[in-house]
Amino acid sequence: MNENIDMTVQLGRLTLKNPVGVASGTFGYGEEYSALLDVDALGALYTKAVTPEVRAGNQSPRLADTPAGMLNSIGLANPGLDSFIQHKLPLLRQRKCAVMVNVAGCCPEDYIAVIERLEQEAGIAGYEINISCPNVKAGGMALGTDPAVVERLTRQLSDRTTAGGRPLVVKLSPNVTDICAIARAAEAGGAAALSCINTLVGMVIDVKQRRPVLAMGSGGLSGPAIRPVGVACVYKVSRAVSIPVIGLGGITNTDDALQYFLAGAAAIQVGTALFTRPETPLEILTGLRAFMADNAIAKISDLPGLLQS
Amino acid sequence: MNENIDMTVQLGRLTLKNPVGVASGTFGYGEEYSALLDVDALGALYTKAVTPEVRAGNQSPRLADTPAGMLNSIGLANPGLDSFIQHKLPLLRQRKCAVMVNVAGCCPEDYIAVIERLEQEAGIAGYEINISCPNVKAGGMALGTDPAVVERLTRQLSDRTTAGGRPLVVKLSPNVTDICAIARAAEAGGAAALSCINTLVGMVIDVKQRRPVLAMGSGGLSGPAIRPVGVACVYKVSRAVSIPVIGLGGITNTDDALQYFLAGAAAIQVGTALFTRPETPLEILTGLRAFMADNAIAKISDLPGLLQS
Amino acid sequence: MKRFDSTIVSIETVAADYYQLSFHWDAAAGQPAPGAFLTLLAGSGYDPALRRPFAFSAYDPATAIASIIFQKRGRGTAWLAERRIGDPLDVLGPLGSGFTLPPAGVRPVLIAGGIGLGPMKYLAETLYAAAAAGRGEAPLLVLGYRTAAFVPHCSLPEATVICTDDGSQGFQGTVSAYLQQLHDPLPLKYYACGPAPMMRAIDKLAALHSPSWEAATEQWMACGVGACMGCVLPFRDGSSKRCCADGPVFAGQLLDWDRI
Amino acid sequence: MKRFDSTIVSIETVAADYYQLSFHWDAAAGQPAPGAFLTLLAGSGYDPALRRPFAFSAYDPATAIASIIFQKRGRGTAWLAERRIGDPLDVLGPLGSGFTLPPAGVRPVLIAGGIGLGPMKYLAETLYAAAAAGRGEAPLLVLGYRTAAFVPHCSLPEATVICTDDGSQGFQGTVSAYLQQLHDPLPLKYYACGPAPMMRAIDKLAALHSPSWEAATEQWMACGVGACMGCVLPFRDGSSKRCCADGPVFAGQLLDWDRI
Ligand SMILES: Cc1cc2nc3c(=O)[nH]c(=O)nc-3n(C[C@H](O)[C@H](O)[C@H](O)COP(=O)(O)OP(=O)(O)OC[C@H]3O[C@@H](n4cnc5c(N)ncnc54)[C@H](O)[C@@H]3O)c2cc1C
Ligand SMILES: Cc1cc2nc3c(=O)[nH]c(=O)nc-3n(C[C@H](O)[C@H](O)[C@H](O)COP(=O)(O)OP(=O)(O)OC[C@H]3O[C@@H](n4cnc5c(N)ncnc54)[C@H](O)[C@@H]3O)c2cc1C
Ligand SMILES: Cc1cc2nc3c(=O)[nH]c(=O)nc-3n(C[C@H](O)[C@H](O)[C@H](O)COP(=O)(O)O)c2cc1C
Ligand SMILES: Cc1cc2nc3c(=O)[nH]c(=O)nc-3n(C[C@H](O)[C@H](O)[C@H](O)COP(=O)(O)O)c2cc1C
Ligand code: FES
Ligand code: FES
Repeated sequence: MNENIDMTVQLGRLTLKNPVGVASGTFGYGEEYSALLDVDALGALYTKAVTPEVRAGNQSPRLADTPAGMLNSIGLANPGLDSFIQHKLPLLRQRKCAVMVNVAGCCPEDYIAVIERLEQEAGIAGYEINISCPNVKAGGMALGTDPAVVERLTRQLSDRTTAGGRPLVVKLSPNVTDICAIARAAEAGGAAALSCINTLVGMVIDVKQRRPVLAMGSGGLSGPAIRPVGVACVYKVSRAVSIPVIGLGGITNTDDALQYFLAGAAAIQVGTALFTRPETPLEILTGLRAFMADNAIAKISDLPGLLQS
Repeated sequence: MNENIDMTVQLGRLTLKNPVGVASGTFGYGEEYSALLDVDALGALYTKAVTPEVRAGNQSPRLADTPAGMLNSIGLANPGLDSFIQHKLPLLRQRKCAVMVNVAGCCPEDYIAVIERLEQEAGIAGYEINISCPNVKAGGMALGTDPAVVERLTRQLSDRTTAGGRPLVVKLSPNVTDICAIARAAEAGGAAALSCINTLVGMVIDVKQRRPVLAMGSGGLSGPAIRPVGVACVYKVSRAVSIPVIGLGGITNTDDALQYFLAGAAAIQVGTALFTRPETPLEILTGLRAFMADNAIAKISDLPGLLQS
Repeated sequence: MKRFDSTIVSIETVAADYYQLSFHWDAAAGQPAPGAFLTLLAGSGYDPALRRPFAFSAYDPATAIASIIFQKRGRGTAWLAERRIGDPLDVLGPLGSGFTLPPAGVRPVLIAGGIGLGPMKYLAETLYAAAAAGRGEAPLLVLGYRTAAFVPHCSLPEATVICTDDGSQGFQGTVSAYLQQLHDPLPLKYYACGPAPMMRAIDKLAALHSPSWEAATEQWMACGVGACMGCVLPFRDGSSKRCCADGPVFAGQLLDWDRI
Repeated sequence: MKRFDSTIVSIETVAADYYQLSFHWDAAAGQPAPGAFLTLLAGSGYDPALRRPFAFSAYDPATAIASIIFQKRGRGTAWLAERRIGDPLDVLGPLGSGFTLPPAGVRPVLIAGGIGLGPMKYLAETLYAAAAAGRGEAPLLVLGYRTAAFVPHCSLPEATVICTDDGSQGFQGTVSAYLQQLHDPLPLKYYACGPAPMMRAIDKLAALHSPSWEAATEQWMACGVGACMGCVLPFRDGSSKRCCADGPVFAGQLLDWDRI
């Protein structure tokens, strides 16, 4: 493998050692998958959402199978801020990959509470702000769809993180009329990067039982089915802002990842594909290196410039 | 087959003999598929879009394969209003299924021109207003995303169709923050029904050639991949309005169709699945009758009420 | 626990829509215990994207061949049912916790309905072997079916009781009816796996005959390893636990069967 | 034209990544002409959702067996390459217009590169049979490959010229180079099918040697029957036509090869 290939990614003041991360909600807090892949080899680990209070999440069933994808309505099931710090962070700190804490809540105060507290803890590389979770009525959806609200929230949070140097990554929802307006609002509010995309709203009905498969009714659609939507969003958003865009949605292999890089992504995340083949992120990392070596591409950050139009 | 089963659907003053239609853009003007299925047996045939002027559509390639779906960027390729009336309508008039003309344009005047002219022609059952085509920059997308614009356009058109009794069906795009707001606006403007959903915006990049597969860059995502999005939209929209909702998006078989009916649809359309198996709509019609007979359901309009929650 | 590419050794029909599938096990993955499960890719691409979970119905350490018994229900199991000997199989396991063996002097009563057969067959054979070696009591395996036509024709322990609703084979009535009239000099411990209505009935009976019992549960899964929080089950104390990583075997009396 | 469920009669490799696939044809669908095509479902569910188009490489009315020659390129053809004798095949066809036969006294020169082989082989065999029956001139089939290793080992007409870029078999050079030095007492009519660069070269040569020629074209397709307007090709007069229903065989000199 060519050692001169530069795989590093810059998110604000943070340097990721490589561009391949695992998506929030699909990798827990990094413990469960450690028997199946080398977590330390990842560029970044995005945790399951952390909220101020413990949350049980939604009723079961919380999962449904869909054509080339899945629905989830986990909700923001998580042990809460205190328990996260006490039980999850110690192990996360030992990881050699960047730990990005996904932060969620019902109102700006929730996000502020989590960030202010975590700013006092070592071992966190940055934050991913989930303003786009379609599952919690009071929270995510409403916050993430109005540019003014997004800009204000991002500013409130970036005011509290800039000094510490941890980048604030705002995660965008595709369930909006104009994703670029939200992207620009987050940039204006001081986001260091954007991640793009969260799940689409979807529903599956069990025809025999005559009711939605998910206890909640609807949930978030992810997996290969949504990849074209994610690539289109990254293409648009990366042209609307000048901060880095982290691409995700349906990435299953090196070619899928390359689609995102060519569309304009600076880094990527693998979510649902972990469920199908847990080794996917590291196979992609190897595949990207091979592609770059074969095509004499020196830096991963050169990829977006290679798209012909 | 139980002859007492009532398969009729009421759209304003129009009665469809059964609830299964073929989606606009996937069935041309009804000629091409006639060797492969009995067009007269369909409940409704939604034509390819008709615009005032002839349109060549976008550059090729206009199609791309995606996981459990496809992208198209046909654009509004059509022979134009005059040629439609001269060359397509005579054959359409002979069909024993309801002919719903899909109307598109760049501005309200385009829609008005098409409707005013077609109101003078016999053999048309109703209109489907494509305010949601994501492919033509100047037209569809902009018109279909603002409730006030949708209400005004719908009123302008319903003013011109109400006397004739042909229902105006407004076709909704899923690429909006709040599809229910658009649905209510169309209802307020006098729409007799809504169809739901048009395609999602998507992009596929050819990694070897380093450029989007579609010459246009992005296109509309359809097929099984988007079915959960369509079902969720129909569920929400049918609860937001009191006019009938026609469900579509990824329907491939009777169970898929039943998902839409249980979600709240009064009728359905089959699009992309025609490309995979042309006989799909009629297989669904047979399947629906069998399901209703087996479950002693007397009227197709009873189905939405059967959803447990 | 490991994901590996295996090869199918045998696949055969054991009853209408029921199949027994055997394949090479990768010893490096660790030995599967009765009650543990694995997940299989049930298609050739990413449709379906979600792996399908199945309980082990047998594992032979000598040959390193593992087996499952599965029912054809939807698209994933339909795909599996079409596999042939020599075909590749994408396997991830072993996953989840297994059953705990009963204390000495307690009779293990193993109850299975439908697809619950696999894990109970494996547990029964393990308990027989243990009893033969002087560790613990011989188990009693009680299987319930609607009618004789559905009774699987795979090898079953000798002391197996077949219950059929219509009496066309074995005991006439449900497994619960059989258990109600069962007399055993020893105290009993129930182990059960089957459809929710059966489990609810067992739970009621267990309150009388087996205050502590073990249930092999099911829930839709995505990761299968505890990471996604997708597969939680409700407990009587209001808490919830992950079927895949905290189970799939739980103390039956703790689960909130009315909400499952 | 019909969609029907067929069965595979044979499938064999004819060169690296090239396969010849034969299957039962439903006579009720009508007889396929050289240049016409069919579409196949290239997966077991709806992934891929789009059928894959292939030209007929042979059709035997006596046995009602049709054939295609295909190259493994992506996921659909990879799935096809794994089929075995006796497997089901979902077929839709025949679709599109075929070649028109040359007038008497004109030599048909059939030029193929890559996956263009199939339709040209079928056309060559048809023209040979016609010539043998006293209708028209015997064709000349010219095939281009990079090197001998890629030359397919399927039955080919006797008068076939193989061109290899490296001269490892037959004529050394491209098909265009061969055509440039070709001398024939008769006026020529080109028929060509192959990758875009080859077609552009043929178009230039045709202006000199075959003012009217026929091109079997390709374009991504959805419906294959002319309904979706997805497969249009650009023409020199600024118009566009559907590859599937107006073609796939067009008068080569009318197409705008610079935009294909
Ligand atoms: C821990 C565990 C062990 C299992 N052991 C076995 C076994 O030994 N033998 C066996 O035949 N089956 C077993 N199952 C159930 C098996 O996983 C499902 O039948 C299978 O996934 C269905 O896949 P499908 O694609 O054929 O069906 P789908 O089309 O996906 O669904 C068909 C039906 O199966 C139900 N279903 C699907 N997946 C699950 C699931 N994970 N849990 C519960 N219901 C489901 C759906 O609600 C639906 O009604 C087990 C499930 C779990 C969670
Ligand atoms: C009228 C017609 C006749 C054809 N005849 C033959 C034939 O006889 N033998 C043969 O091997 N192939 C033929 N093709 C091409 C064949 O359809 C494609 O190679 C096949 O669809 C690829 O499918 P896939 O899933 O393997 O590849 P994908 O993964 O879908 O794509 C792999 C590559 O193939 C290209 N491709 C895919 N579909 C088409 C298409 N419809 N037209 C052009 N390029 C495409 C894509 O751009 C991509 O680079 C024909 C195409 C047409 C339109
Ligand atoms: C089971 C599951 C749980 C998720 N939980 C979260 C979450 O807590 N926070 C968040 O920002 N995104 C969450 N997501 C969204 C993913 O991080 C990702 O944006 C989405 O799944 C698209 O990527 P994919 O197609 O690769 O999975 C979740 C997704 C899944 C499938
Ligand atoms: C090739 C193609 C062309 C289409 N053209 C139109 C159109 O002209 N007008 C319109 O309203 N919708 C058009 N659509 C959208 C479909 O009518 C339908 O809303 C969408 O494809 C979702 O349904 P499906 O998944 O069943 O295809 C087109 C779709 C396809 C695939
Ligand atoms: S399936 Fe993911 S936690 Fe159990
Ligand atoms: S593929 Fe639909 S018109 Fe040609």
